Amino acid sequence: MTPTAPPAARPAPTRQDFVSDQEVRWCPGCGDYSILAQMQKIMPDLGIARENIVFVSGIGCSSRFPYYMNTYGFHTIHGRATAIATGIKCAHPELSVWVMTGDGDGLSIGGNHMLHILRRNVDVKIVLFNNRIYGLTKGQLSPTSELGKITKSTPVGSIEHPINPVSFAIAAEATFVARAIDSETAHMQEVLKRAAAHKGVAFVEILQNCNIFNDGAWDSLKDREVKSDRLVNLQNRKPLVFGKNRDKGIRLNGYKLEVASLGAGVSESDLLVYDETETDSSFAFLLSREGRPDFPVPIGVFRDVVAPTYDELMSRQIAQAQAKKGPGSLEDLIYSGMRWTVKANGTSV
Amino acid sequence: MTPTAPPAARPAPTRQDFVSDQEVRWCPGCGDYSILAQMQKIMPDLGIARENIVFVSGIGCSSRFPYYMNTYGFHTIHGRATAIATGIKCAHPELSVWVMTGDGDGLSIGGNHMLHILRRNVDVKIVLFNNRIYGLTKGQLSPTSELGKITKSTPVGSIEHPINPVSFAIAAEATFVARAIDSETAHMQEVLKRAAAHKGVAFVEILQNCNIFNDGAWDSLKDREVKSDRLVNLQNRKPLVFGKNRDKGIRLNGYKLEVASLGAGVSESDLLVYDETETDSSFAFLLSREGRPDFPVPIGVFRDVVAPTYDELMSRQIAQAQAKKGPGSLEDLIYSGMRWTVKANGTSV
Amino acid sequence: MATKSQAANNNKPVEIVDRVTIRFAGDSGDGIQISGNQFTMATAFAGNDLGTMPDYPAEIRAPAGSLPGVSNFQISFSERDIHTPGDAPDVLVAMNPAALKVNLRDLGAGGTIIVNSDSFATANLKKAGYEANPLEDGSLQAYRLIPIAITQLNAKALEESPLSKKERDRCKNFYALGVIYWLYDRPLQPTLDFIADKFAKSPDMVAANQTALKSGYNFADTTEIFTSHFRVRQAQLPPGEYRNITGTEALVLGLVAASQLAETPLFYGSYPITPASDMLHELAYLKNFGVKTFQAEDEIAAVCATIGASYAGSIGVTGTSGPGAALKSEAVGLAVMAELPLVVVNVQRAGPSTGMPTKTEQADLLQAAVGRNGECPVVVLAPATPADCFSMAIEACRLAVKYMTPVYLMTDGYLANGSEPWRLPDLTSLKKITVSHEADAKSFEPYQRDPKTLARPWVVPGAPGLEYRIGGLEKAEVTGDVSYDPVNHERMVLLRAEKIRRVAQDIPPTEIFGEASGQLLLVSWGSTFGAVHSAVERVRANGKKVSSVHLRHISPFPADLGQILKSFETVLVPELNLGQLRLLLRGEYGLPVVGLNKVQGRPFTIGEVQQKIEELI
Amino acid sequence: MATKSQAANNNKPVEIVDRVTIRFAGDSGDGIQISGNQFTMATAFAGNDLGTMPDYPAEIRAPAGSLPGVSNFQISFSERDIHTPGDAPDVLVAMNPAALKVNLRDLGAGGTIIVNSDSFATANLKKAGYEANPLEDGSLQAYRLIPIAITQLNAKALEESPLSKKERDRCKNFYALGVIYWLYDRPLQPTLDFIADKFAKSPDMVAANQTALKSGYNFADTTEIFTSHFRVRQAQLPPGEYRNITGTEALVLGLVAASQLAETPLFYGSYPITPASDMLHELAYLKNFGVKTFQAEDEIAAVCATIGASYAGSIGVTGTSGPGAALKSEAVGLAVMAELPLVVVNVQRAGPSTGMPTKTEQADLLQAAVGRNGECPVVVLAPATPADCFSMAIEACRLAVKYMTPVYLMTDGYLANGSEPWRLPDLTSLKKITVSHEADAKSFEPYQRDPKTLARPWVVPGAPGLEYRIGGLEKAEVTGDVSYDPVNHERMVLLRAEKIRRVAQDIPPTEIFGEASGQLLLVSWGSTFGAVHSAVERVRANGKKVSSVHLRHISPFPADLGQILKSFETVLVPELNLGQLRLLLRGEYGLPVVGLNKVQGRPFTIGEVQQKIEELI
Ligand SMILES: Cc1ncc(C[n+]2csc(CCOP(=O)(O)OP(=O)(O)O)c2C)c(N)n1
Ligand SMILES: Cc1ncc(C[n+]2csc(CCOP(=O)(O)OP(=O)(O)O)c2C)c(N)n1
Ligand code: SF4
Ligand code: SF4
Ligand SMILES: [Mg+2]
Ligand SMILES: [Mg+2]
Repeated sequence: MTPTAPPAARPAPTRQDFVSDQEVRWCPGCGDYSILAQMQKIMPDLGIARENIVFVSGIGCSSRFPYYMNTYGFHTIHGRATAIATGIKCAHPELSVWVMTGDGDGLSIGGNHMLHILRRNVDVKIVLFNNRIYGLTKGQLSPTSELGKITKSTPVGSIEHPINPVSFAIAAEATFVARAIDSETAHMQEVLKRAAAHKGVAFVEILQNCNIFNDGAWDSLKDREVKSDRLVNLQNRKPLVFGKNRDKGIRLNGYKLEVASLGAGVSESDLLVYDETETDSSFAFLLSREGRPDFPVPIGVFRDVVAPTYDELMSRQIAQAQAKKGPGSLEDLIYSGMRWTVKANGTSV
Repeated sequence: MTPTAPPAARPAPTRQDFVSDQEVRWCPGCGDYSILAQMQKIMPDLGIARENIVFVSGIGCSSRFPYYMNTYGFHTIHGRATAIATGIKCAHPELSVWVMTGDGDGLSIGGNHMLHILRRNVDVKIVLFNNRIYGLTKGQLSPTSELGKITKSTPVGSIEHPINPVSFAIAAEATFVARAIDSETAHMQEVLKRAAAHKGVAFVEILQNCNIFNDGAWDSLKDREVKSDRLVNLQNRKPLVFGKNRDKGIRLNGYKLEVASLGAGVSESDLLVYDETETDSSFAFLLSREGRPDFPVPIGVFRDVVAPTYDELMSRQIAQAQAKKGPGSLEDLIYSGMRWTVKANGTSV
Repeated sequence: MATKSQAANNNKPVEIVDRVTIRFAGDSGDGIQISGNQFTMATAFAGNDLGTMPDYPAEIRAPAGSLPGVSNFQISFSERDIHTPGDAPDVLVAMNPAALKVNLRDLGAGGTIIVNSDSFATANLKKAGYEANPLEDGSLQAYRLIPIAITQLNAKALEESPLSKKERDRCKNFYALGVIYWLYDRPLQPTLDFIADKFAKSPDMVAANQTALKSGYNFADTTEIFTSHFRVRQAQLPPGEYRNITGTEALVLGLVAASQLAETPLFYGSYPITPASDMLHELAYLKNFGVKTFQAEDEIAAVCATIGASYAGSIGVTGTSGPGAALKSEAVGLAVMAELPLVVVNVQRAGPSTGMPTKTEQADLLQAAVGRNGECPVVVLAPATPADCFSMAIEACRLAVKYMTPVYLMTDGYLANGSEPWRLPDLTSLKKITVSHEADAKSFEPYQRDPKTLARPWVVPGAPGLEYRIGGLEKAEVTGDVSYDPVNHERMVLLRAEKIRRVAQDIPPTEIFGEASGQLLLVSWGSTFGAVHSAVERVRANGKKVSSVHLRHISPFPADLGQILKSFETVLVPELNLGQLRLLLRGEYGLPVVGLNKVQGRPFTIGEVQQKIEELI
Repeated sequence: MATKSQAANNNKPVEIVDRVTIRFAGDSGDGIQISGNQFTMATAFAGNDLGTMPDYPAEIRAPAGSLPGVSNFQISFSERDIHTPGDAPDVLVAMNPAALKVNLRDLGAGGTIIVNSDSFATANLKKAGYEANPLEDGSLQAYRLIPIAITQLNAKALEESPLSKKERDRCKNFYALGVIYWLYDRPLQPTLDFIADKFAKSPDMVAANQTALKSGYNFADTTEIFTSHFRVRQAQLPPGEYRNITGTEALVLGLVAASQLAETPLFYGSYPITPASDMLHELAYLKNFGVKTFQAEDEIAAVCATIGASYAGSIGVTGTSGPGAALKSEAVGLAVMAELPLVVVNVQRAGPSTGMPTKTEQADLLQAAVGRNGECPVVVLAPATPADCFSMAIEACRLAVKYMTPVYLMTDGYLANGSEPWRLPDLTSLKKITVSHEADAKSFEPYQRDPKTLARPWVVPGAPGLEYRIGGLEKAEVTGDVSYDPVNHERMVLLRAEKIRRVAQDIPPTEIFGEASGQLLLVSWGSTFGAVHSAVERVRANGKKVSSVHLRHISPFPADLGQILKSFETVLVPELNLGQLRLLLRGEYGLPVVGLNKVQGRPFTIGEVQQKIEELI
């Protein structure tokens, strides 16, 4: 049952080794294809034997993901993948456990389990496909849909303020938080690899297009012409520079952020230097709020800090108890407390 | 059914009018008594007729609250008071709806409904009694219990990172967020009145002592000697000053907060001026993280911003639809679409 | 039973038949549901009685041409009063090989297959898992195969259209529809109107689609493919104004009607789930009726917000399907304890767990009747047909309010999506629902009961002088204060049970179809009504004495039911589960009821029920 | 039935009695539970058979002296084999007026009341709602009233103690206990040892509490209050080593034993809820047994994490009570579909909704048996007595693993908190639980079933070459791929049902107490065993031919049960609900079973069952 290390002779796995025999059933053009492709691409590089990888999901288009990965997979019930993954990881800490979820699955019905897996820092990698809509049930409001959004369930427009998944994850004390976009494939691979490398819970929001029920939700960030002005790629310990010609940057003014044009007296050294390892999560939070029309949306890693994981602490407490008391003896446990003996003659002592 | 305005002749209500006939059943010495007392005290000042006030709660010691208020009250099920309150407020927007909840009720089993009522900005006042323990079930870990905490369910210490309720509420897009302490009665009254005055969702964390299962959880903030060094009272548009002799303050250094001693070249004008109405919630978040040993814990109002409420938008959409289409006619609705008539002779047209 | 005659303005003879069942099948992208709905409309206009049943593909859009991507629509129409969308189709219209493959096994021997032969190319055959082309390998010789090159013919008909090739191609479902219209002598006008309306923004689209429809019609009329066509005479429906209606539409109208009859606003709290989501979508449009819809974060929040709305004086309704209903069960217990009106609609689908979300089943009955913690009695109702959802929605609201109790309304995927002609009710004939939030402040007690119904008063926040506190803990009789008194607890448990039993006062006498006693009685509930009633009709037509009753009320049972059951030697309960109503009947009456059970995600056919009856007599 | 004799080292004559029932009652703060437990220990050491039942006050600490603040502990002990904590107590020890008021109605006529007369002051009387002092107004003249000024006497005895007045005062429960020890001739030593151990850190506390105990004993021995005292002879228990054990303790030991017998780690996921929380507390201490406990954010997360752990190869157990069990039902459906082992312990409490959390009931049976969406069969077991929780916990794990299925283990508040002597098992006699995660990579199919049990293989992530995907959608037979095929669905529904039915292979033949056929058979389940068995014993002792069977397996029923039921004219099912097992039995066997139902948050008394039997024969 304990996973055995791949025998030395086993050939190095390839992308194809991670492709299952199931026909992929997303709509043609769906952003999910790209996420699947990037995941299959990075898997061989992780150095984890395929049998030690488990993909867990809830319900939603995105949650079909495990069927397509030739690893262990568990397509569970709506909103509960994070809770199930917690049990898997705690019971079997050697496994690499991934949760694939949607904005509805992970933040609507599953919002509470998401909050708690994040704060507990269970060593599970969570990828949230944010298409700002319910795909599988054919187009209702999701918690990330924008105010005023017209959907099947809000025919005259949504009246609810959306959640910002990255802000939420940061406030939930997640130790790794990142964002990627379905169309930025190389960047997504980088982010997924970073998530895999992080020891502890990793939360990755992927901006994903649902071309059937919410087509173009992220188009403003994808347009080839303007995307370098609309995105800023967070890079650890580097100043926040963006723009087609890398001619713009972000700097602090009081406790607010502002865009500055480089040159004309402004140099990179005036810009904010981003530090994803900062223990205080406030700055990551500040950045996560961005997306004003005149401001770029940050992508990449917002936060990557070291903290003991829940599963590790759980195992450690057990190891410590065993070191102290020895492995439990059932006999001692049962034959403990106040006891008495009834003799064959019926007298008791 | 529409609540009638109190007849002009009705005498002004007093504190006593809000005391129900039920014997209060908290343990002697419990911090809940103070919260009850302050609530009963401020009620007459709100100018809301008693019959238009509803207290809703989940399950927990704190959730017994509604029985003691001589208003309408609904002691519901564990974790769901926020969801039930949402229904009450949406169905009957004239009511003043209060949710009384605990750290377990509101942030463990009820965490998801909390998240969603906050982001929706339903005009409900939420008071979360944070005693960092499960009182009613006799002493298990709560989501606000500290790492390493020994409780009935964690005999060798908690292995989970706690939630910061204020940070969580801010990330959940709450429009009003505040913190008070059971022992600071005048301050608590102020905060509760502010919450009542806010149009929109209000989240108030009250640091509460459970003298049976977690006695002294907040003692470090209560000690008469040091409390003025351990607390900073947020005041809108005022610099952040604290200390027994109001001789210390908080200022910004880059994006971090630091404590500065006033005098010796540092004056109030060097300190941070707090603005609770700032739409960007980042700064409120930054403050919510505080509580380092050498740093004061902020109490008071972190955030108070104006935004349309969910219940109001819901009513508005209905009013608009009625203005546009007239009040719905069942007849027209039923007799719509493609119809045909079968004549008495059986022919259809 | 066909008689030949000559149609006035057609070129070929017309055969008169009394009932026809057609199934349209194709890719989800082929517009099958539109074709089905148009044919239904045309049929309604032609004055037949009818029943329809759409059958959607599994939740995710499967790849074009694949087996899981097949979408079906079946319609049965007749000159007689019919109750089902038919058993085996007489005609299968298959737009591609996958559609043929999936549906062939349901086709009656000798049935007609109309295929778009253009789609039987290698790639599509492979996707459908055919080794050889079934149109050519003789495997279909038991059927009457009519291959038509619909894609090519349609393309030809639209040569002149300025639309793109892709757009023109999409008109082919109307071309196919035109063929079928001719074959069954349906009027074109309703569909021509529909096209004009739907594509109003693009005259080219209107022209192309109308042309496709007419071309298909003319093709069938002109060519040698069919030698005759069929007509189904007008049915002898009761006079009145009609529309065709699905269960979902009827249910929504019923809820709105209840709200108006009670002069009390409707609050609908729900979390999307197939096949219940459409109720939310439709109610969300009815804001001018004062309907408040709340899409909650999950089913628990949905039912809880709804309970809150009920507490605050609205008619609270929450709709869902199986897994969502499971999640609501704790909160329904609260409504039982707090004695608040609440309607829980469960549009049942095939389980357990996620199961087969788009398929129908009746396996959540026990969950509704007894699936909560503690002794937690509720009312359980079930509509019989799509149109019956209207009356039963009103009935659910009426009982919830009158008895201050949760009411489960059990429909299913088949009822929700199936349709039938609905004779529009005379609104003045609908009974008002009495609602009172009044109480005398001097004597008011939150748990003082109405002596007849045992309902407690529905006092709503906002009423001065009546402030009271309730909750989920056991409460003292009359005062509603928290009580742990053992004897009080037992009294309250029995009172809550008795209150639900008293709902039987409100149930009309059970109608027996057939003799009031005898050898065999069938008991149906919910959507099996159609198949069971028709089967009994058939065997009775053959002179056999078999009776049936249909239950719309399952908790409590009608007061006269025990007596009726005892009057028959054998009681047979056909259900789309493993015997849930049977368990309840045996439990209640201690009688050896037998079952006919089917759990395939689809309704009974009349034939299946008939066969079982014939085994038993 | 008392015989007088002379005790060796005591001053007064001893009467021999065969069974005594005592109830200790006082404020939650009075240390009543400690007194009860100490008395129990002493009684166990005295060699009697015994049964205990604590009765906690409602959830919140009520104000001192108030009615809701009363805490009780009842013990019955005997020289015979007994099965209940007794019906009406012979002696009520009431530490204050509220304790008297709450308990008086349960006392048998002529019963003895020992009160702390010091506590009957005006303030306390008022809190308990007494207008006049019942010790003085003659209202207790039907009883044998023994007022003792315990507070004062205790204060006097501890005059010398350096403790504070408040601390000394707290010793009074031991003073009272000393009185009772003398009265029933119990050994002091175990309690003196307990005190020494408990207060080891404070010699003054040890001295004071021990002095209080001895002073009470001596007071009773010396003064004229009692003229004689009582002795209950040693019971003829089977030889062996014994300890007294509550249901919770036994259940926890059983789970750990199962884990060791299966050589598979135990994972316990739970969310605190009365009266199930203690399982979590106790298991959390057993880390050196490799037990992993997870306090989840709610019951849904608890069951889901547990399912995850099972999927990953642990024995997954989740414990809760009614409302929590309601929340778990959707996820249990997933475990049914995924066919994973899972044990759900439901420590039932009085419902519906929040109900009366600290009181016992059996009203969650139907929720467990049939309360899920879809056809969703599971195994349902119930232990009969506190000690039986040990074996049934092992049985639950064994069946879960063997049949790859969820198993509900239905205990209740009474079983969990009640206690009885437990003869410690010979560990070598416990059967190993076979677990295999192996499969042949070449032929492995996730839903290939064992031909005998129909279980699928428990392959766990980490095994190379066996990677597979499962989920909650309906799956194809053998391969486990997603399938919407109608016929496959029906086959899978029937297979899952059949798998549970096959568990009957594992159920030993039903033991009939009494004749194998006759006029009346009682069928009990769960915690009603004691009262039902004792009642049958009594009427049989009176020469009546009445039989009984006790069910530990409720789903499926034992294979021989139908035959047994049919062999009796009348079948009576006593239950702490409105007839849930009765419904299942009638449903399964179509027989007119009758019920004896009590829903008062407390167990049956033997007398209640006996009376019903006598009515029926
Ligand atoms: C308990 C339960 N409630 C509701 C559903 C219906 N449901 C399935 S997926 C889904 C939402 C999917 O949205 P999202 O998570 O955003 O995934 P997407 O399809 O957009 O990838 C819903 C409401 C369900 N399967 N189970
Ligand atoms: C569904 C459900 N699960 C669990 C419980 C048990 N329970 C009642 S209150 C509570 C936690 C109380 O903690 P908190 O909310 O912090 O309130 P406090 O008692 O500390 O004021 C729990 C676990 C319940 N009543 N219902
Ligand atoms: S519905 Fe949207 S999210 Fe789902 S598969 Fe299709 S495009 Fe993708
Ligand atoms: S247990 Fe704690 S929180 Fe509950 S009433 Fe007692 S002191 Fe207060
Ligand atoms: Mg989505
Ligand atoms: Mg708490």
